[in-house]
Amino acid sequence: MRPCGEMILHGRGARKSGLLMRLVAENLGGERNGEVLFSGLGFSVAAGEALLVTGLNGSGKSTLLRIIAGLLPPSEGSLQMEALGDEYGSIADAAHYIGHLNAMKPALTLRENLEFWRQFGGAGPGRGRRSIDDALDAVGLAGIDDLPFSYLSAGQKRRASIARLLVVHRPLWLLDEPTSSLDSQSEQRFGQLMRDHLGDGGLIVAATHLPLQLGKSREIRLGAEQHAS
Amino acid sequence: MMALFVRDVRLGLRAGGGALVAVLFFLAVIAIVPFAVGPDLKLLARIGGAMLWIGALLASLLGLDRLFQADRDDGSLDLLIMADRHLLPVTVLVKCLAHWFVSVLPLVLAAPLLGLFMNMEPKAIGATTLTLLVGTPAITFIGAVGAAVAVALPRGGLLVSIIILPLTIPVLIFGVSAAYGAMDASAAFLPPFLILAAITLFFAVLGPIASAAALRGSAD
Amino acid sequence: MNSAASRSGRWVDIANPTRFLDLAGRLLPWLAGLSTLALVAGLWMSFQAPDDYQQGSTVKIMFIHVPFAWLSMMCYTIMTLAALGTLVWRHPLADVSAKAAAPIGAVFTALALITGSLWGKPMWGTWWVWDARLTSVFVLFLMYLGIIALNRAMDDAAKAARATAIITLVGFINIPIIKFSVDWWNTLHQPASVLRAGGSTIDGSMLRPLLVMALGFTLLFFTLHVMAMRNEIWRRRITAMRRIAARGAERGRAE
Amino acid sequence: MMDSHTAFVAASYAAAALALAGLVGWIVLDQRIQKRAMRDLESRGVRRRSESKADKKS
Repeated sequence: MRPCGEMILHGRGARKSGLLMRLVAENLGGERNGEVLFSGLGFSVAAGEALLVTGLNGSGKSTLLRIIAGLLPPSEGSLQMEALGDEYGSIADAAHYIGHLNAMKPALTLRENLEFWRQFGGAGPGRGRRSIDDALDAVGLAGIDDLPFSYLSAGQKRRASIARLLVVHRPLWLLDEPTSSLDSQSEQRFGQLMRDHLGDGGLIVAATHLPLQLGKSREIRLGAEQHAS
Repeated sequence: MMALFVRDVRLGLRAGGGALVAVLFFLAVIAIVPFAVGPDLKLLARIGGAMLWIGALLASLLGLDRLFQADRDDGSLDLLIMADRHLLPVTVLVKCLAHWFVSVLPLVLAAPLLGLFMNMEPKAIGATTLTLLVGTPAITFIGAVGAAVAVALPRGGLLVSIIILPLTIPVLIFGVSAAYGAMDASAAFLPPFLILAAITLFFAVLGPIASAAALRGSAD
Repeated sequence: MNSAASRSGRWVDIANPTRFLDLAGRLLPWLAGLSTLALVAGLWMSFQAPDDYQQGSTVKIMFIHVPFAWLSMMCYTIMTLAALGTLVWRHPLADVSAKAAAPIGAVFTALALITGSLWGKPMWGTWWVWDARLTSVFVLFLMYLGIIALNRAMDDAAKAARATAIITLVGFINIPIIKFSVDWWNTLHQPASVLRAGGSTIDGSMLRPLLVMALGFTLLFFTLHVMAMRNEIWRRRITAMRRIAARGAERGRAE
Repeated sequence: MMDSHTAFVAASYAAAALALAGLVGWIVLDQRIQKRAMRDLESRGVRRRSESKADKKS
């Protein structure tokens, strides 16, 4: 019942493209292997906003992202996406997720990998080549698209993962340590890509222990209550 | 979905060569039989159909444990599960079909040749190959459940085989009895063959649904 | 300095893949031409040859069956020598040679088995029997496929080379078993008739086409082997160049 | 006079021709693929390490 009411409430701030997307977590709790990592977590991220999840190792950053991605059930509380629209079946379906692994097959070429995720993500067959070229260009991998993925360096692999965010549109980006093994130049480029995504009305939830180069962003710190309060 | 099929077929054919290993295992198993039972051609002809079924069954179990594990190891599995626009059981079904196409279909194609080695009659060879063609998908679908359950285990291969083998017994029973039905005038071919087809269709539905449930539960 | 080294024309020179590519480029047209010539001549001669009083026209199958069987063993012997080259002398081309030979050997072995059973059906009344000669050739076929599978399964070329070399060496015991199986065991397969102490037992009208066909197929084997080796060398160079390209892309970006 | 075994002779020659044609075709195709990949890389200016070293020396 509650989410319904809120949706109406926020419906007043709808833009002309429709209602404003908003990810709302209430009293969220997460546990791993029976150990409670966090509980009573509440936050909301609206379109155009970024939420940084920080905290020490093992504080549950990855767990929180996997709960949002629908890969783990929350131990308590609820998670809603307001104004999700008909296009996406669930929060997970409306999200891009970059985990610790790159989700690319070493035996396939960079282009074959991206082409697969693009088609699997529901992009039509037309205009494909162009958009993959654009995505590769945006992450600085243009020209080596026909190399097997296994030939790439760790940083290049990570950038290929970032290119995956661009080949199919998803409003919500869930990024788990996205800048690991990126050099400073790539980090800056990635910062620009994230700002563009936010400018387009996208949402970002990123777990990181490094500062991401985002303009305005909110931050929640997991595992902090023991130290702070 | 076609993209997933194409990707898995491509992966199966490229580096690693799961298809070749399975066929080779099949050949080797059949080559061992005459040494075990003696090179009596009449005896070989009589047990040929059953031996082909056992060989194909064991060979088709070989690569099954990697069905989901390979995707889990590189993180693809998370994204496959997340894509709610495709029903997860359908995704699993497509993966099973791709696996069957690359790793099991070559076994079916090799079966007539091995039938000659077992001194079987042309009619018996044809019947056995047909039952393999219809029956082996069921093994893959059952195997997918085992593969999904054992996906998080580092050495799941043997465990998958142990879990699956008892479940495949019905497939084996009706496959072999249909193959014998074609050879022997006193036994019928069609009834067991139709039951075999029904088993395959049944597991084509149940297998992916059960595996999808197991995969959702396995995420951590 | 290149011309001086190649004039000395020693086998050591061929160790260098680049020189091998040069040599292969010059040699291949000749090899291909000669093998075509010999095969055409052999085919013509085998159609001219009279039918055997016992075997009838099926004796014509022998004109291809015997060369295939002989090549299946020769190819494995070459692979064994290459395996020694890999393990003992660490010859850079040995592994390339073994890897290129395996599929060709597998095809020739399969053809020996196929033509053999096409001969066996009319003559023995069965496609296949599990006697020592047939079984050991079937085992040889399995070994070829196993070696191919093993080599494909490993990403690291150097490690794959060592592993397959060891398996190839171990598998060589099968070759004398094939060769002498017809003498050691009482089998359905007839004993050797071309190469044996005390001269050949077959008539010249049969022997001549057989020898020409054997020569033609042997030349064909070497043509294909050299071509496949060249492909393999190129493939490895391309792999190396692609890795450089991946690194180069990074450097280009930084500038 | 043709005897009943001609079919077997024809089948074995056909099988040999087919298999060998396949083998030759595969090797030639492979050769074409490698040559094209080589040309692509070279046109992109990629060189092998030994070549680029030689360039620096000269």
